[in-house]
Amino acid sequence: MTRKCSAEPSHAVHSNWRRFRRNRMALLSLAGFVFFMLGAIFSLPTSARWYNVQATDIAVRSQPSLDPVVPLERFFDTSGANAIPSRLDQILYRMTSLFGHDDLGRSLTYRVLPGFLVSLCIGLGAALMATIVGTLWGSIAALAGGRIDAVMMRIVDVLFGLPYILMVILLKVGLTEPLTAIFGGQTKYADLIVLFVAIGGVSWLTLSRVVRGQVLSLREQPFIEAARATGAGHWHILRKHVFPNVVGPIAVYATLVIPQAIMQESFLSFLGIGVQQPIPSLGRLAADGVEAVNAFVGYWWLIVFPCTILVFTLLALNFIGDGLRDAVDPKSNAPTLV
Amino acid sequence: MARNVAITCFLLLGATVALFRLGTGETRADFTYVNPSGIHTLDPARMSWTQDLRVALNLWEGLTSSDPKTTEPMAGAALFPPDISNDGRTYTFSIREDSIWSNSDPVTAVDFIRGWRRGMEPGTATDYQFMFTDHIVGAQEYVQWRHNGVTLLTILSHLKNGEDIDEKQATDLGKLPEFHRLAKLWMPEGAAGSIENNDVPNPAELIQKIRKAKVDWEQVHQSFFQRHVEQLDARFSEVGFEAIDHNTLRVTLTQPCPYFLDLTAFPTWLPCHKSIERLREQYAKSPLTEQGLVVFDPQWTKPGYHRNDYPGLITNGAYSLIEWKFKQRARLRVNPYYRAASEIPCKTIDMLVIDNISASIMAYEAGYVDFLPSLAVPYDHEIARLAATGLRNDFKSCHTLATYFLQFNCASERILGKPNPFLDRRVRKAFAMAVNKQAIVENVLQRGDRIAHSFVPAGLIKGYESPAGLRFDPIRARTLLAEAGYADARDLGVVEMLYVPSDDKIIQAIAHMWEKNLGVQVNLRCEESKSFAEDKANHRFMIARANWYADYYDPTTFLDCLVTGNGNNDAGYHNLTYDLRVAEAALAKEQVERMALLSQAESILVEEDLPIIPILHYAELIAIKPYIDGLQPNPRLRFSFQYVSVQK
Amino acid sequence: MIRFATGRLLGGAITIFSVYTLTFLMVIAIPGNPFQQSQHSLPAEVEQALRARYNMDNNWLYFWDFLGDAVTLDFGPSFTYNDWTCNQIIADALPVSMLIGFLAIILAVLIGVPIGVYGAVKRGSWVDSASLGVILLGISIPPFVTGSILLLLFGVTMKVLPIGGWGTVAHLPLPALTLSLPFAAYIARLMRVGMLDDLQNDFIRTAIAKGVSSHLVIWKHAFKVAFLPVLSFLGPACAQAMTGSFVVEKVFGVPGLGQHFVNAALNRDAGLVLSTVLAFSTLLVLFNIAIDLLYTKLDPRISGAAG
Amino acid sequence: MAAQFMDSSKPQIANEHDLTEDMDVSYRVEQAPLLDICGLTVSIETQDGVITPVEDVALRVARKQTVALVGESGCGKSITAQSILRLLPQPPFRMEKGEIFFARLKDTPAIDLLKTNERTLREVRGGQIAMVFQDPMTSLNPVFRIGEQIVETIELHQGVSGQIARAQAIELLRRVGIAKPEQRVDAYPHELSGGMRQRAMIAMALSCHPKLLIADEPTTALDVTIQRQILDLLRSIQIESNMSLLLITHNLGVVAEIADYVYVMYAGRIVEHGDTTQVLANPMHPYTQGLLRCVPKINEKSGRLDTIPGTVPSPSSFPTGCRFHPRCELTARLAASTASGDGISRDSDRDSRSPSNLEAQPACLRRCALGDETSTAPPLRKLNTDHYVACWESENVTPLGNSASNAGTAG
Repeated sequence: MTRKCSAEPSHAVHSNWRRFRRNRMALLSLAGFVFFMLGAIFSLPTSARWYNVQATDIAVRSQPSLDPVVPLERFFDTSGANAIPSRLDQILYRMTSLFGHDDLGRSLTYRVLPGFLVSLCIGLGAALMATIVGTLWGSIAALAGGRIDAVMMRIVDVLFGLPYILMVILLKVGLTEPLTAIFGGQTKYADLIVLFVAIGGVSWLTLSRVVRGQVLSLREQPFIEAARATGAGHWHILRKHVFPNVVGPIAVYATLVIPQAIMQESFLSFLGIGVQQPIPSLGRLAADGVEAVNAFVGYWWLIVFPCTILVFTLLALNFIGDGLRDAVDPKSNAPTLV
Repeated sequence: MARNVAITCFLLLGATVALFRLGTGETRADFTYVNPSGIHTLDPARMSWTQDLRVALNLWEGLTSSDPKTTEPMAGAALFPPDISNDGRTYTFSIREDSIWSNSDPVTAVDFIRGWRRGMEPGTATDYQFMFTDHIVGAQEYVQWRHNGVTLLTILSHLKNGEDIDEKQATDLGKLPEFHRLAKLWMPEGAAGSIENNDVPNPAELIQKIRKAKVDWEQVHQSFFQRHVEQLDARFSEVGFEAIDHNTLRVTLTQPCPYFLDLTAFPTWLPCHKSIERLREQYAKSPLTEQGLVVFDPQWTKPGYHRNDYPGLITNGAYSLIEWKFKQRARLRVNPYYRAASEIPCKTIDMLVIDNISASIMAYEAGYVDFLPSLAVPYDHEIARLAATGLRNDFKSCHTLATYFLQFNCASERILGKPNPFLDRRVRKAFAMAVNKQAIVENVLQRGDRIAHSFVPAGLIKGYESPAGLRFDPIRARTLLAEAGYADARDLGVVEMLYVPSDDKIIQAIAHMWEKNLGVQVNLRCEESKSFAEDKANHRFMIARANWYADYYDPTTFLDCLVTGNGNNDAGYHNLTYDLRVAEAALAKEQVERMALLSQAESILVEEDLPIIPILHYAELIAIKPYIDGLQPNPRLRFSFQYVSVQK
Repeated sequence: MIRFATGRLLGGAITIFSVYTLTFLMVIAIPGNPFQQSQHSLPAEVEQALRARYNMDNNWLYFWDFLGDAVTLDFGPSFTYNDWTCNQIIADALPVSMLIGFLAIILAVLIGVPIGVYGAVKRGSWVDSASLGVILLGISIPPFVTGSILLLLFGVTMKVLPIGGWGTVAHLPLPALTLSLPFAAYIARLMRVGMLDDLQNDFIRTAIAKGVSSHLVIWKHAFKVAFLPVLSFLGPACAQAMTGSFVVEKVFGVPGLGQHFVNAALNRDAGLVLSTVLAFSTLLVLFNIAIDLLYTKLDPRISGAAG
Repeated sequence: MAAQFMDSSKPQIANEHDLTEDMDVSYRVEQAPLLDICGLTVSIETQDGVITPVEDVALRVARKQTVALVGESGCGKSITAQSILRLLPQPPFRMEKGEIFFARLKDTPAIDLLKTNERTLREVRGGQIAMVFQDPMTSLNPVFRIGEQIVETIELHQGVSGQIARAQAIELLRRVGIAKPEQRVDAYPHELSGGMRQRAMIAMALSCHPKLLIADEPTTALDVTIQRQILDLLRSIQIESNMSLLLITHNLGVVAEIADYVYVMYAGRIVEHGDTTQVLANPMHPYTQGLLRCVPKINEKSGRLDTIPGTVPSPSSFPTGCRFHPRCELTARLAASTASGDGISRDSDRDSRSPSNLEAQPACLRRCALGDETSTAPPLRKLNTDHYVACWESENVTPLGNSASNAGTAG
């Protein structure tokens, strides 16, 4: 078991990327994902205006169509500067009825697109929080060792056993009000933060175990001993030897936390304690769509578009995460004997 | 290894499935319906959910019962109509000879009084205590006396020695006249302050006194407990219930009540079989009874419960309960001693619990269920459309005696750190007039609800003329807002609306209307129902959603909610004229005059002050298979299964 | 072995107690009145009487009383469902959840293990891509979507399986399948990674050089090592699956513990919340210990270390 | 000591092997060696293209003979050994060319192990050719008992099972010198020491009386003291059970001690082979000479141990011509003597040896680096009956003297 003492980052990144590139599904997922994200980001100025424009008089649950159902002037502030919509706006306008309209006559296109971004934000926020907390907790436990390690891991055990719903409600109750005040009385933004704190607050548990395991096994590696033998300080070893070697697995795991967090959000939405209306999220839209599943009439577009995009987002993120893991872990690329 | 795992898995799979033979021998009941979310309690004194009431009214029979079509009062366990004295204050009921419990005991006047007394006991903790205290002579006094006694005993039972007392206990003690009387015995100067003058003693001072006093608190508790218990029966006899003989029951009201016979059909007024006494906790045996509570083992509602030779639940209605599995199923079977038992077509009834209404509709469509009393699903407008266009005759819509409304916080001076703009009635009015209820009902919900311009559902209560209310008028609304000093609606700041997840569609539509029509910034705050209830009750909201279902057939069931000091007045609304009108109506001799006064009162609500914005009166959708006869959609969604027949 | 088990039990007891304490703190910290019923706000006297009745007038008294009773397996009454004790509710619902959960775990093993193994063995081929796709789909579709689709398909369209109600064998497959998919996906993932790791090992070469058929090499030599991570995942997975899933129970109307727990949390039913949490954490601890014991049986390297 | 092993008691089997020689089938049936590898070329597909770590290897093992395959780490020894039983995963490995004949049964034509079907191959594996691997720590399955792993082989190839197989396993363990085999048979690998594990591996390999035992660096991972015991064990077992032994090693001391015949491999090619005595006594390839020089000599007091400069090139960048030439002392010496001394560096700087540059170099050097018209790599040339060498300049090689005896005493 020999391992390079000093990693050459540029080379490592390069070869990782090359390995990742060979994973066709991951590459395809990444391409699709980036494409969709760019679409969502570019349409954000439009969807930010339209996601809550209701047309309860004309477009309630109207089917997807290529021709917009809602007249142009509904969507544009015809007074003032935007009197004549730009060409881009016209194109975007033509997409309004592409995915149909929801039960308040809102364009599903412009709810799904920002919903995708909102879900992604929750995923990223939760993953970020989980990564920071989990990494710190896991590595501190592993490095401290002994009784401190035992106590810290017991705490993780205990938190695993705690009722998740209660934690979410508690966080909502505790944080919504102060955060709402910070966001100028807008609960919807406060709610997003509460959500990713709540979801991240659960996800870091697994991550801390992963990190602890990694650090523990690293600590036993000969090159760490070698570094210690050369008289390197604790912090030096941590920074120069431990951290560069755990950052790969942690990054990969963090990627996989994102889809999990999005999934968690959809579960909370199903429970009715997800994101705050009228902010859309994929989970919320999918849960709403699924609730409309019935034996009488198929509002298929309410289910199909959000659910498909949700499933594809999660699938793509999982593929990317798996691809990254295969790329980062050279072992998984070695040939098998059978 | 792999084979072992696979074999183990298959063996376990087979074994579990083989062991799972529950209910394979079950036969389907004659009639099956779904009670979404199950029964909370079958104790008639405690229940308040529609689905609980529905089961109770099929298991028990009150002095009167509801007509299956109109839900008007009709004969129940007593002959109808009872003897009513000229002043309308004394009702004398004659219980029918053929009114018999499911164990063949005759139903007696005492059984009814037992049930009512339970309902007034603090240990039972009935939501509907007001049905006794508001109407029955002596009830209010008895309940107050009991409550004070129990409070004192509770504190004393915790107070093993004087040092333990805390501030809350001291405050509570200071409010009890019983305590002051007691205190005189060991404190010559009394407990300071005088209760008669509403002068509650300073708790800190009281704590000092109690700590100083050389008193054996156990002794005090014992002696007070003795005295209180000895007085129980004597005190209760002052309440206006009287069993004249075996079959005759006289009830004395404080004032005439035109809807009293409707009340007596309500579960709170149901009788209680004497076997419950076997489950009564003995005095001084448990911590609860030490506190002076009269408590029964809450399991008495179970059919198979036999502690202390309890025979299991005995009821006097058309059906008796033979099986009840928590959140799964309840099975009812005809009570063989019920007077028309042999004529009841459906001998067994199954109540299934399917929490997910969508799944219950699928079950109905697949033919597993005959009747769904609620179709509240996100796509219910589709069902309403099928019903309205006659494509599906088995889906029925009924207008209910219920109102969905928004309420403003009229109580707090400041809210969310800002002065409360809704203290100004013009602001409230502006908000009310900016809501296009028609768009909500016809475009958003599309399920056939009625637009509400008044709090009391118009036209459903005989003799009551609802005020016209305000119409949608965004221009006038802006003017009103300007009059109130908010020419620019943004001066109002962010307006927050508190609601629960189930009605986010309607709330979003309203928020959108306000933003569009008034130009205000609306923030939506959704909370799950318990947090919501807590915030609402503590006035931590600006605007909150609310709904109200009528408890009985009279406008007061709605209008009382907004009387100053009423426990259900979450808006914190206070208007003396309104209170006065309602009070005058209560004293009115003539029904016409009474209704007119109530109507005047309501017009203050919905035309001038607008503490609430009525939005709609629910249309409840139900599904009854075409082969089912005898189930009538009715405004109170009460269904008597004894009239149901299956015509397959 | 016995010392090991007692040590773990003791540690488990500490965990359970901590979970209980923290849950209790949450329960009293969250606003909301468990006694309030439908539309009427609760009169103060009634609430006081109820608090007295449920022994809730002093939080810490309640804390110790509940714990004391819970040790003797008496969880007291439910606050929301007045006629029921938590014991009855758990006794009714836990077997249902355990049945579904157990079936789901078995299904998950039966689905996940072959997918993972074949994915690893046929790495790089379409079999691998397909199995990876299945794995990732399993963790990418929210259970409420899967459940609804299955219900619509088998219950409404094909009418082969019943909807609603509970009590026959026909009620089992859909919820068990829905519940099993995420677990199956996870197991397949673990299995695939484990097998990939394992098939690179020297002892596999030894086995092949001995003339062992590739079938046996995979299913005997590689499998036994690669299955160990799956085994340790099965501990918490069993506890999680067998204490019920809210979504699956809600979608299929299964009267299991998961729903009661979520409803209890939403209803602020302290008694029921605490008893379900205790049931859950006890199961979790017990399953983990059981799996650890099994682990030492299957992995001789561990048993050597544990003594 | 070496002399003892290399005395005339060992059967002299014709080992002459000319690549161009066309052998008829009857010869093969009657006199064919047990194992005959012809022109084996193995390649690997990597991300950067196809590399060929083993090229055109020919190797023979006669019945009851001990053959050693020597070379530095990374020479392709293990790949060659594993190709015999087709243990290399395909992909990424590819058997490009060649045959591996194995005289499985008496009086029937030898089968080509590279083309035979799975079923026959499985019978050969463990049954007729057994293998002992380098690292006993990882080569035994950690979750099965030693006994189970031996019994499995016995059951697979001998058709006996249960108690009989177990008794045989215990007997085998005893035979390989494990004390208390009745108890050890139920031990897990991690409960045994490294030497014990290797003994168990050998016991497993012996369990079906194989005709050929391939030992792939069986002592590398072990303590020096244990190495000795294992070698002695292998030697005695080979003699006792009349089997052939193909020993892969980098240790010439071991070779001298144990092998009848030796193949020297460098960078995927056989560079020299012959009777052990001859090769060690008179190594004719500069690489072999280099290797021999590296063997520590106990009776010499000189401080520094000789090394071969440079390292084995990676298969992705094998030099053209003779693959050893960048490290070759001979090449350097020749270059120095023919050229004006400076101008040609001895290091492996490839630029200076690129064909364009080499045009200016002396002919001998060009041949080392580029080969001649027929092939780039030097072919194996027969020096005498039992000695072949692959070096363009073999005529210029100076004999090393009596290194062989030194090597022999060193092991």
